[in-house]
Amino acid sequence: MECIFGLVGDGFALIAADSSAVHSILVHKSNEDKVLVLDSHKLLGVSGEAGDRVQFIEYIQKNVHLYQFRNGIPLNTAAAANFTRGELATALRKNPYFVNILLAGYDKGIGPSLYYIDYIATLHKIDKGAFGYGSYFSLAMMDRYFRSGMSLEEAIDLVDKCIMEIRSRLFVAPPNFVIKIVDQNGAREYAWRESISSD
Amino acid sequence: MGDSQYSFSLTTFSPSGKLVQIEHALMAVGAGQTSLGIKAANGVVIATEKKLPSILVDESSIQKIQLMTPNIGVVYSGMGPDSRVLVRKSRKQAQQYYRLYKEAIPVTQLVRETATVMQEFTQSGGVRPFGVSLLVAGFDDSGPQLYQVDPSGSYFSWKASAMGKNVSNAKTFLEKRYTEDMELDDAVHTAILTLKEGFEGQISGKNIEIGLIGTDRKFRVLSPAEIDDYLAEVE
Amino acid sequence: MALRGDWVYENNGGTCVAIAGSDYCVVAADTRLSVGYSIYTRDYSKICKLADKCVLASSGFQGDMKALQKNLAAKHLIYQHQHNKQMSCPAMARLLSNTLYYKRFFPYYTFNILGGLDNEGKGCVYSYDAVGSYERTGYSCQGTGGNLITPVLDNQLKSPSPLLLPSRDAVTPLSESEAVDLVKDVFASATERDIYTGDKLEIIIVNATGIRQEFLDLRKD
Amino acid sequence: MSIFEYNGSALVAMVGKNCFAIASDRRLGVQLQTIATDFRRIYKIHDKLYIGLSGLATDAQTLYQRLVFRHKLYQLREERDMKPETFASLVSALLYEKRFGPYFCQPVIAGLGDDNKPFICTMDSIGAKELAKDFVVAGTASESLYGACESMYKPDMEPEELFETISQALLASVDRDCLSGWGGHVLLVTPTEVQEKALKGRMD
Amino acid sequence: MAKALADVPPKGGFSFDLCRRNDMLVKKGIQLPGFRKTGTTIVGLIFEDGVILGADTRATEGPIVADKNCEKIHYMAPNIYCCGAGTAADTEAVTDMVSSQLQLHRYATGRESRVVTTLTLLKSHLFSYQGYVSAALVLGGVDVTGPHLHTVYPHGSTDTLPFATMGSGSLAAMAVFESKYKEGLSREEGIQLVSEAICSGIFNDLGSGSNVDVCVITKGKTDYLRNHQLPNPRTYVSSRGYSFAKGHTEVLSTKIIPLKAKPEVAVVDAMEE
Amino acid sequence: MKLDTSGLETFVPPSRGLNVLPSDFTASPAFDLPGCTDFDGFQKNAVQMVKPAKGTTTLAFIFKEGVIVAADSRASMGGYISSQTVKKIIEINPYMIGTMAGGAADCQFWHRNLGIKCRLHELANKRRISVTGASKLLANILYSYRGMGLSVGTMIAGWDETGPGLYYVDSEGGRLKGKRFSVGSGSPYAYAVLDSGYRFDLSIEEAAELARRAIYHATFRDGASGGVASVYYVGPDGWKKLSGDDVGELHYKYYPVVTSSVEQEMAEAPVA
Repeated sequence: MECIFGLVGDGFALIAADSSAVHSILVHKSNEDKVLVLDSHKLLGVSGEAGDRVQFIEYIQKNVHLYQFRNGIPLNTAAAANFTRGELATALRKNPYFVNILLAGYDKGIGPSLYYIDYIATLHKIDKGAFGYGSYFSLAMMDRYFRSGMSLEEAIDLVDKCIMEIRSRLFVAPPNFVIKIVDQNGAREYAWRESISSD
Repeated sequence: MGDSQYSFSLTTFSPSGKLVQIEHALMAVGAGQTSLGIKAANGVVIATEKKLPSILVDESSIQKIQLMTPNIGVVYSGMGPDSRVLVRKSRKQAQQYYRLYKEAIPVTQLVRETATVMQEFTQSGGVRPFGVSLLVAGFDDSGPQLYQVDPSGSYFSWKASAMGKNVSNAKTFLEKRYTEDMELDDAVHTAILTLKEGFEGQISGKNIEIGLIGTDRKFRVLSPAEIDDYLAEVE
Repeated sequence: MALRGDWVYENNGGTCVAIAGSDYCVVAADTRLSVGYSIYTRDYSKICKLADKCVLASSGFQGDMKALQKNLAAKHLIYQHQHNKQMSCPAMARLLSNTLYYKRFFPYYTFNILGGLDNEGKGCVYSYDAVGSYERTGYSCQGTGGNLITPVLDNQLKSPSPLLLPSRDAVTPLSESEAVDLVKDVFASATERDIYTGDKLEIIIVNATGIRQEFLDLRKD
Repeated sequence: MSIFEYNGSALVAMVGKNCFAIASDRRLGVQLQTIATDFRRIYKIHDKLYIGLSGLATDAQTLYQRLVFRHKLYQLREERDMKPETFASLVSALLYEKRFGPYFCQPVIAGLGDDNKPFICTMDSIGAKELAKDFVVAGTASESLYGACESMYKPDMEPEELFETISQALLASVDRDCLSGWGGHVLLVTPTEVQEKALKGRMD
Repeated sequence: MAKALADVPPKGGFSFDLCRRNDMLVKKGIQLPGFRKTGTTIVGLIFEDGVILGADTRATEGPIVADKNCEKIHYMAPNIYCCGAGTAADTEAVTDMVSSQLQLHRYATGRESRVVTTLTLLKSHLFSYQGYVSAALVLGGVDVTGPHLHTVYPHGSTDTLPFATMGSGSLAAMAVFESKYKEGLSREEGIQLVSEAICSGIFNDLGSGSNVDVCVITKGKTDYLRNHQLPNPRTYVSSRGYSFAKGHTEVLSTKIIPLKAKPEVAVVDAMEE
Repeated sequence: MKLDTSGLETFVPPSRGLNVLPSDFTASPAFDLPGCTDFDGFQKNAVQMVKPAKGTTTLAFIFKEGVIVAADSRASMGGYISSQTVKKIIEINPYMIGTMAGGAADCQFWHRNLGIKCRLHELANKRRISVTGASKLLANILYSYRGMGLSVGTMIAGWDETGPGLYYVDSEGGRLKGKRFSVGSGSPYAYAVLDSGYRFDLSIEEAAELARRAIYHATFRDGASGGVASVYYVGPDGWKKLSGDDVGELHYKYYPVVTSSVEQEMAEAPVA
């Protein structure tokens, strides 16, 4: 089952997501990257139905790029989050997408931020959040060990704790996870946590 | 007549920068019967001539001053049928506004909506401008108000104004007589006197119309008998 | 709720409240019996005296209420014959719990509050769900108006939880007359908003001197 | 699970003497799971007009955006702030427009009108207005709030007393509701100032 | 971003754009909410000079009273009023809409509205929505053809009657009418009978309650007697009351934003600069 | 329907029809069954109507000093909190406690029943029943009622001749021996905190704090858990209640807030 969670630390935000592509009882792939680098300083972690996920995030990504091309400046994270919410809410009235989104970004002068957008387009700014069955474990874990202004090492340590807990307690736990971070130097992949070979 | 070749289409400017159809529409207004309005300290009055083409017409079946909402009345100079269209559209606008906000539409808003319709007819294909000018009298939270709307869609707020055949005389008369602290009754008297100027024939309750609104915010068209009373006071 | 086929329950509405004090217990219930949009009667007492210091107030399905009261009364009678004394309130509470649970698969559709004085003469209130889970509390409210009244009682009578350790004194601070006043007020409030509560309020006050009954008219619409 | 219970909410507005207060809980949940405890359900329309939107959070956000848009349009067109009564009618019209596919939102509107006369009102999700002189409530804790307010409300309270009353009613009610609570938010509006307070509440 | 969705004022009519999403939520096992109803007793009768309408004032949401003193007698025209039962929003909207159409019609014709016109407008709207717009109405008025009383059902069928009741309390009210109504009642007798019928609904039907509203329409005159009777005052108010001392509630943070009085704007700004 | 009653010899098998009062008062009462054809449907509807109290976080774990058992105290019916003071840790005897999750009445009644059985065992055999035995008794009873709609998720914790014992028993008939369990709607949250902080060699204070913290975090995230976090310790001398803390206060103890002074939007004094 899908697990995705993220948190905000000192000068950075990160998103971790499982990497299983599942259909019925079958795991098609265990290195599917579900965290999209939206633009230079934004990450979009998405869980949901496979088709919806890809269609929707590509639509968002292309439009965010279009905005940058047209106006010469990128959207800041808050604007991108509101845009995403608006598009999702509009889409829901016609042809519902089923996607849960965590949007992390870094803006000059504002710092890192993390937004929560669920499948019915509820938007909220958070400093830690999670979707899927893994959220039960990761949320409590983050409640326990999170504090504002964590260093990267501390945060990664917490992410590892969450992954360990999910793997040990969740019946349908995914084997592999990807961790991506965004800070003033941009959005990038940070590490993989793999318990089975993905090739 | 240099501009006349550009009058084939209302949406085409003449080289001198005019839309001649609009000017023609103003001519139609200028040829219409005289109407006037005066904003008093505690209300507004609008009045018009009601000359009939033949004595055989039943004058009681014609009403030139009409209500757009309970607190806004309107009178026109120019082509009667055109004004009907405008009044109908404006009333509908007023009702839509009321149904959305459950609040009477402010005079400015109704005037703006009406003017918007008139403007649209100066810019669309296949239509002609309205051949009327309107005087809109109303009383709302911002006090008594008098507006004039022209075929071009331009509108102004007036202390007192006149339009139609006798416009220049009437305006001169009003400029002389108008004072800021005028009471509604004085305004009615002034309105009658202004109409009397250059009125052809004997003025009576049957061949003029007067509408007024006071602090009760109920627009009312006076009956011929009431007008006759006022006429008696004036004389 | 329609009585069709196997289905034998309906909700006859009504609200009951009990407050325990240091030496008294106030138990109150309205007297309206209704179903759907109609009133069956305006004068049905939902409070039943089980023993000298123990009264039961119930709301829910009147048929089950009556059956339960008769059941308990009969058992209490046998108890008196066997032990030559009245049952104490805590004992009655346990009996009620068991009685309800023995109908676990065919429940009494009743929501009960048992109020009275315990063996030390302190007021006690026992609050039940329909299948017999119960706890002793300082005050309780059940029935259709329960959701409306409970927060007010919470606010006015807020006492430290009995589960706290180190424990804190959890006796309702109100005097008897204040408690009766509060009960009257919360019922008047609930009657304003709950359509199934109204007509008349019956108040039973249990204290060392015995049982006293009071009535208050409520809205009748 | 009713759709109103999906995110959980508690809203209440009360009238005092020439003032009013509007209060909400601070929880954003997904059914029983708490997502955040700093959620805002009371939005400002202008200095003396506030709207609280209970129910589904996404619809609250959409509706708020539409309302602000419509109010700004009105301000630009008419060069004045909307009266609370007028605003309530607007909200009602927007909701009724979607009679057969409603927004899952129950609004609570509170404002100071002309002469600083307080106005409060609530609606169901399709715009049936309920004007009240004393208090209005909405959300998953509404039954509890009805009971609490019905007992605690007194007419013509001064601002300080109004604040205490609305806060106690709110806290007492959300403490009996699984789906709302986690602190409270109170806005106290008098003709001269707006006081915005965060309440200390139970975090379970 | 490509499309800026202009959210322009509605042109009227319903919007169905959330239906699809709501269907999805229903499929996910979520219940749709109920709407505020007026359980309601509404009545009307014809007396010697005109028509009297009556209504209770309770609005309910399930078993909870949502509004203790709502208005169920709606204005249609100066000489026509209409009582509504059913979904509150629907009765409100349909009467508003028709009253607006009547107003325009009066402007266009310059005559008093007729009750049959109102009736036709109402029934054709309701019929076209096949009962989904759930408004049950008692329509009464006096026009040039005399007094009229009609009932309108949510599906658009109508009746013309000398006395009528509607809503959940209709049986209770009808019992009073059937036993006491006679032709040619005087005004006082009529008001008395209507109040009695409404009270019968208020006391015997749980969906109806609180106060009695009465509207008397005669030729050229309409008296709307709002809260004509108040038979249900609160029976008890705590003598102690609930008072909370200042500072009773624990506050985490306070922010005070002074409001500038409108006329003083210029002065305050000048001080800031 | 034929019911297997081997697990409950003291009870007369459930009988159909009215059985208000047995003729012989001393005879054990029996469970009444509705006289209907569709028992499952009836149960489903009945549960809908009476809405038994649900929603819980309970946990228990074994460590070097014994067993720690902790629970919240909230009972909810739908979204409404019907009680904030439920005693979810039930004292079976001085050496054994059980926790309560699922139907409150089911747990209370069968724990009470288990207490009787344990006592009878003690009287018959002159020694205390083992935790293993007690939990098996309970599991057998519950198993005999499977499919009838009981809802129980309990942990039996105690100290016997073999030292600390901890079993998880549920109404589907499951019975698990283990070192660490959490049951109820808030259990995933509690597990996360518990798993990350657990070591076998915790001191009693540390273990109690871990349990308290786990319950607190579960009540924070789970709407159906709350109230008071009670922590019990079972050691060689039997059980002892270590603490009961209102989680409403616990939150502000773990995360103190500084009540900020009044914040003024403008520097100048507010207009009176």
